[in-house]
Amino acid sequence: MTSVYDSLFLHTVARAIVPIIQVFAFYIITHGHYSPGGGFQGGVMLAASIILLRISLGEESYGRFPRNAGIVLAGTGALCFAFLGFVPLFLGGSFMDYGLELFWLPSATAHYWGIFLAEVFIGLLVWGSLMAIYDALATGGEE
Amino acid sequence: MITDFFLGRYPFLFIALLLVIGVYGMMMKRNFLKKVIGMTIFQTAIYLFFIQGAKKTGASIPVYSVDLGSASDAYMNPLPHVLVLTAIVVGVAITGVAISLLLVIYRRFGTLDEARILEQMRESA
Amino acid sequence: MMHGIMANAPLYAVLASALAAVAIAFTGEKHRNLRETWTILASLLKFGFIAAMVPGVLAGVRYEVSLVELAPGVSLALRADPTGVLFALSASFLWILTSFYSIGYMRGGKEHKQTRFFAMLAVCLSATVGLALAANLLTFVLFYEILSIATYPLVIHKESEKAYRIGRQYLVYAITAGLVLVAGTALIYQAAGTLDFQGGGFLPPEAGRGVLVTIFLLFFVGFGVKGGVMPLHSWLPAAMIAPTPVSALLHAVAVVKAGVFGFVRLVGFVFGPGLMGKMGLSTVLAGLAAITIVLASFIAMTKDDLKARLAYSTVGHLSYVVLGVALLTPTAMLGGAFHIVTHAAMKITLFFCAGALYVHMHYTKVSELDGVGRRMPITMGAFAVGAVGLAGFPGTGGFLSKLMIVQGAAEGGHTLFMVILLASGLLNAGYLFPVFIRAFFRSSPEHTSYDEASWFMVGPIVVTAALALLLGTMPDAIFHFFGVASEAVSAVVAGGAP
Amino acid sequence: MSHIPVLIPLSLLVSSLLALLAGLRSPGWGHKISLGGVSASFLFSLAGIRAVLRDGMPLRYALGNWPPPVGIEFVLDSLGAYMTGIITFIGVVVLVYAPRSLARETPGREVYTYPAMLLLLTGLTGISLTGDIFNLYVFLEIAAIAGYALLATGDRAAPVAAFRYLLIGSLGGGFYLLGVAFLYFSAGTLNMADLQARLPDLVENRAVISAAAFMIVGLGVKMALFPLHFWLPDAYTNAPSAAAGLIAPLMTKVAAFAIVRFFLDVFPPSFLTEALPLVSTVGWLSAGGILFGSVMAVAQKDYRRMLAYSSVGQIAYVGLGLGMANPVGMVGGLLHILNHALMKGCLFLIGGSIRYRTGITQIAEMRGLGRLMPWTMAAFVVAALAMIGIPPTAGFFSKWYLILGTLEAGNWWWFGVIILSSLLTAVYFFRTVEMIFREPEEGDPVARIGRKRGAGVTGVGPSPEVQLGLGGATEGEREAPLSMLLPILVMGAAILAAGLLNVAIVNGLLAGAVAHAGG
Repeated sequence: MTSVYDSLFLHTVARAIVPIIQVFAFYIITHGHYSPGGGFQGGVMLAASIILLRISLGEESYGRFPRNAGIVLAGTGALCFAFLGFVPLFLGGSFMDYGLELFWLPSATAHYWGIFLAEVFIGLLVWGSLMAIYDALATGGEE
Repeated sequence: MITDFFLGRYPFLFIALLLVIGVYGMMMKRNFLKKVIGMTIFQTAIYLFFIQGAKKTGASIPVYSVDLGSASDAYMNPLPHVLVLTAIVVGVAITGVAISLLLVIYRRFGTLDEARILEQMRESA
Repeated sequence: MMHGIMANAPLYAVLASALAAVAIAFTGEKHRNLRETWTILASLLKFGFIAAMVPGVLAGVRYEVSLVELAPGVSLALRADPTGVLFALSASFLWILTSFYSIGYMRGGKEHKQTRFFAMLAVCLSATVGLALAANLLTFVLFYEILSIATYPLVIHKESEKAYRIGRQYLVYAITAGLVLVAGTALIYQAAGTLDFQGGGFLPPEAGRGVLVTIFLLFFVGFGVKGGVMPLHSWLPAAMIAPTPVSALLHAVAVVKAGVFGFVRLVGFVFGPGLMGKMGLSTVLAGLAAITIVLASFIAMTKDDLKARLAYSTVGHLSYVVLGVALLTPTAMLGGAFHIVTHAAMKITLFFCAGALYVHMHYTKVSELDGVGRRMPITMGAFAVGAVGLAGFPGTGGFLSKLMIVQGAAEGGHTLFMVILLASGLLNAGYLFPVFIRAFFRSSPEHTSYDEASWFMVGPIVVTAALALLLGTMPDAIFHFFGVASEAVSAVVAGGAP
Repeated sequence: MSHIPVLIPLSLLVSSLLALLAGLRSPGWGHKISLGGVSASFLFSLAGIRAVLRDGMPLRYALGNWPPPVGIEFVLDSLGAYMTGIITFIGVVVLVYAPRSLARETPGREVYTYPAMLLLLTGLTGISLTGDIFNLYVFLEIAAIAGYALLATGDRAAPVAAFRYLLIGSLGGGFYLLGVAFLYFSAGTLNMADLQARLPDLVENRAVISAAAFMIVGLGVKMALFPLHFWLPDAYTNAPSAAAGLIAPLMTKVAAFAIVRFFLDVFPPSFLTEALPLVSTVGWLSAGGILFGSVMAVAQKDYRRMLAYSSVGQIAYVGLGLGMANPVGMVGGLLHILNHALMKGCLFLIGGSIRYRTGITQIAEMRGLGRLMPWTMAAFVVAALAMIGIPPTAGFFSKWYLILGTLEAGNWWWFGVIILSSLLTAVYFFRTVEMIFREPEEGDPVARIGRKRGAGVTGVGPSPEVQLGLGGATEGEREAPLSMLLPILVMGAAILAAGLLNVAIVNGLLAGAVAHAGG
């Protein structure tokens, strides 16, 4: 399944495009909370860029993004998101209430940063899980 | 009389048609992958139903913009859209699991055709 | 302190053998003597508690223990009322004898799996006493089902293919009986709102004839299966495949008597004589019981196998109790209740003799018994006493209880039932006398010298035969059996708390 | 503002993620973290039960501090506390049981099994707690997806069975989602309490009626209600024992609970009985399911398939309890959720330990197991008696309430069905009990194991287990290992305890919630 489609043309184009896709994806994630976009769409684009690398470069791509990187990414993304929810819990608010006055931040800015961090963590989560799904499929699911 | 029945509700009829196609695909098709495709059609029909429900004539997409102000009928109802977003993620997860199951089935039975798989299962049982 | 222990004596009576069962299971095969002492200790303890309650019960004291609440308004409650104590007394006293007897029988016959045998026997007894002392119908059904399940391993003790087949048949009967009882109890709870036994019955007549008849039918099937009333009796003769101590104690005293005792509770404390009479159900019950008595006696005559003959005789005699209770007149009910005790003593003697014959001489057929009286005079003598008692000869317990039932029938004006009762005396003689006549008056070459079975077995035989005689001559002497029985009947007639 | 309602599912979710990450490095840690997570959640649910009992008021918790009609609200009422208590208890027991059974049946895959189990429990506890109908869909699918993954790791045919379950399950989920859409567009809100306030004057609205129909069918599929049950036997038969031990007692029950939640807390009481006779159809389907399940179970030869068909029958008891629509019947149905969860969990775990020690799955080969594994078989007898409904065990009391319910509803057919099915259950359980306690004949698997007293049994060296002396001395390695035997014995004891304490459970948790049923 991981046969490398090794035409020179694809290598150079892929190597050139992937960073651009990722930058655009980061833009979408970071501007998600007040304009169209957000964690889901950004995460999917990031995953798409990695899958493009996997398809075009094959084995080389495992160097920077190892085989179960997807699972680890998804795991950390979900954990951070849960932790973001726990912070207000420890401070007496209800779960996921990131609009709570932190020590120095007024409620509005806390809310702003809260939703921003949420978007970033969701981006990580979606990115990791889609990459994990692709890796599972790509390895042919041998026992 | 018949026409206004269709005019007013053609999207819902279209959605009902999609639902039927999805269920048909899931139930009747022998190839497992086609069943998964049928399932996704079925799920997409449901998402369309949510979106269709949220439509207000003459309203813009539910993203706040200064010139439209904050009149509620200026925007479409945002809640179904958000629900559909979550439902799509659930749909992705289900399809992901379904396809990885198919992969294991293909590896063990060498085919995705339901009849031949059942045959092999009966032989080995 | 004395009052403290006595307050929940019924609970200790039930628990005594239940804990013994656990102890027996744990001691296991390796140190058998310790295991046997558990059984004997438990039987003595159990009997001790119940006997200690008798004077109080006679004086009107009711020892009551209520444990956990099983269902809204109904709790797992035990109450030592006269009827319960009567049955518990006879069962626990005979269990002491059966313990000694079965030790001799199991070791004599070198049976396998004795640990399971003694453990399950102990569980059966604790369920029987629990059933006897139950204060409400739900506790009664609870112990009733435990009893049916605990008897199963004893029925299949031989573990032969035939034993398993009979075990399956037994289970079908037992589980159906249990389920039907549960259904009936639910109906009663629905109709009456309570399940506590009430002297003279607590079912409201306005529950509607349809519901009451259904309740009666359900309970008839439930108790009829265990009480061996025809056509529900066929599992009883088949269950004779179990070892003889089981047949003796369970199929003559504990399990089958539970069914018949259920009828006593049903007529005396659920429906109440008045309601039963008014609805005409008692005549139906009496009729079926009479048919069972006659039919069972005829079938018994045809059986050459000794245990099968005794089994059919049990089926017949159980219906004496049912008949006595169904005649609704106080003397008949007293006769029926007392027959529980007398029949238990007499029938267990016959089964013990059959067991001794089997272990000692490996005789199972009546035709093989020619002249065995010379070789085993005590056993066959006791058999004669038992047989005579069952036939109702004056001077034995059987005569007394049968006399009262006949008097009750006369009071109630049921001449047909009187004739049947008298005729059944002859029928009993018809199938029991040939056994010991053949043993004593026929001669046979090999039985010349005196050679009895081990004292472990002959001892209990003599004691039970003596009990049968004592119950006839001085009914109230030992443990006030007669006094408790009459107290029980007066509780039913007077109404109020049982 | 106690955080208990949110901490129950959250501790499971977080520990499943931690277990996943830790598991990648070392499987041992994966199991420790997941066990820790479940135990924490179990303690939280116990605290929740105590809190609900103490002040009699449900604990309401607005997620993200958004006020209920807008935001998602967790409601820990008596029913919710009852369900989370059952779910987390079974979770703790199965997770103690799982390691050795999984090591034998699915070597090398524990890394993914523990997180999947915890995700399943998160979904189930979420369903019991949420007060928002769409949020219930999300948790329903979380539990379902985790379930598909767990079931697929079984024997050869497991992925096919899991795939069929996936198709039908997502169809059911889809129907439920359609129902949510209809309800939302006609009532305008997703919050259950808000819906309960708005629905009475929408009763004639056709959209609400079709919403109820879609939801009941959708949840009916998840609950394996009789005509929609055909995914269940294959799924449970091919699943690994530990997974089956977790899924069988819980998944269908929680779906049934969701239907009860809708009947009690969302739709107006008379709506589902008069306007749209859904409740009686569910009742009649369940009656059919009880008979079908029991009859099919009698015909089975494979132990797990017999239990699977018996599950179809037993879950129908809960449906029957709902179908009666009177408080006593409802209490019977709800109590049966607890009883059956304990009984079925115990039976599947016993099946797992038999398979672990001897590899037997066919009933015919089980001859003589009583001697080889005395303690496990003692627990089997207790569970079997409970399934039949013999009094001291829990099974009897839920049947008792159900029978009273049928009498109150005056429905003699269902009365007969309960009695007949108990008899059928007795047939197929006593057949197994008889087989287990017979002496093994030549050529039986148990006989072969008996002879190899010294050698390790089926490859496992004589592990230093406790020597359990019941009857003759039995070497340690013949009985199931302690880590598998202890959960089974705990379940057996719980069956007896639930039986004797049923009135406390009913009065405390169930009676209040069902009081206004029966329209």
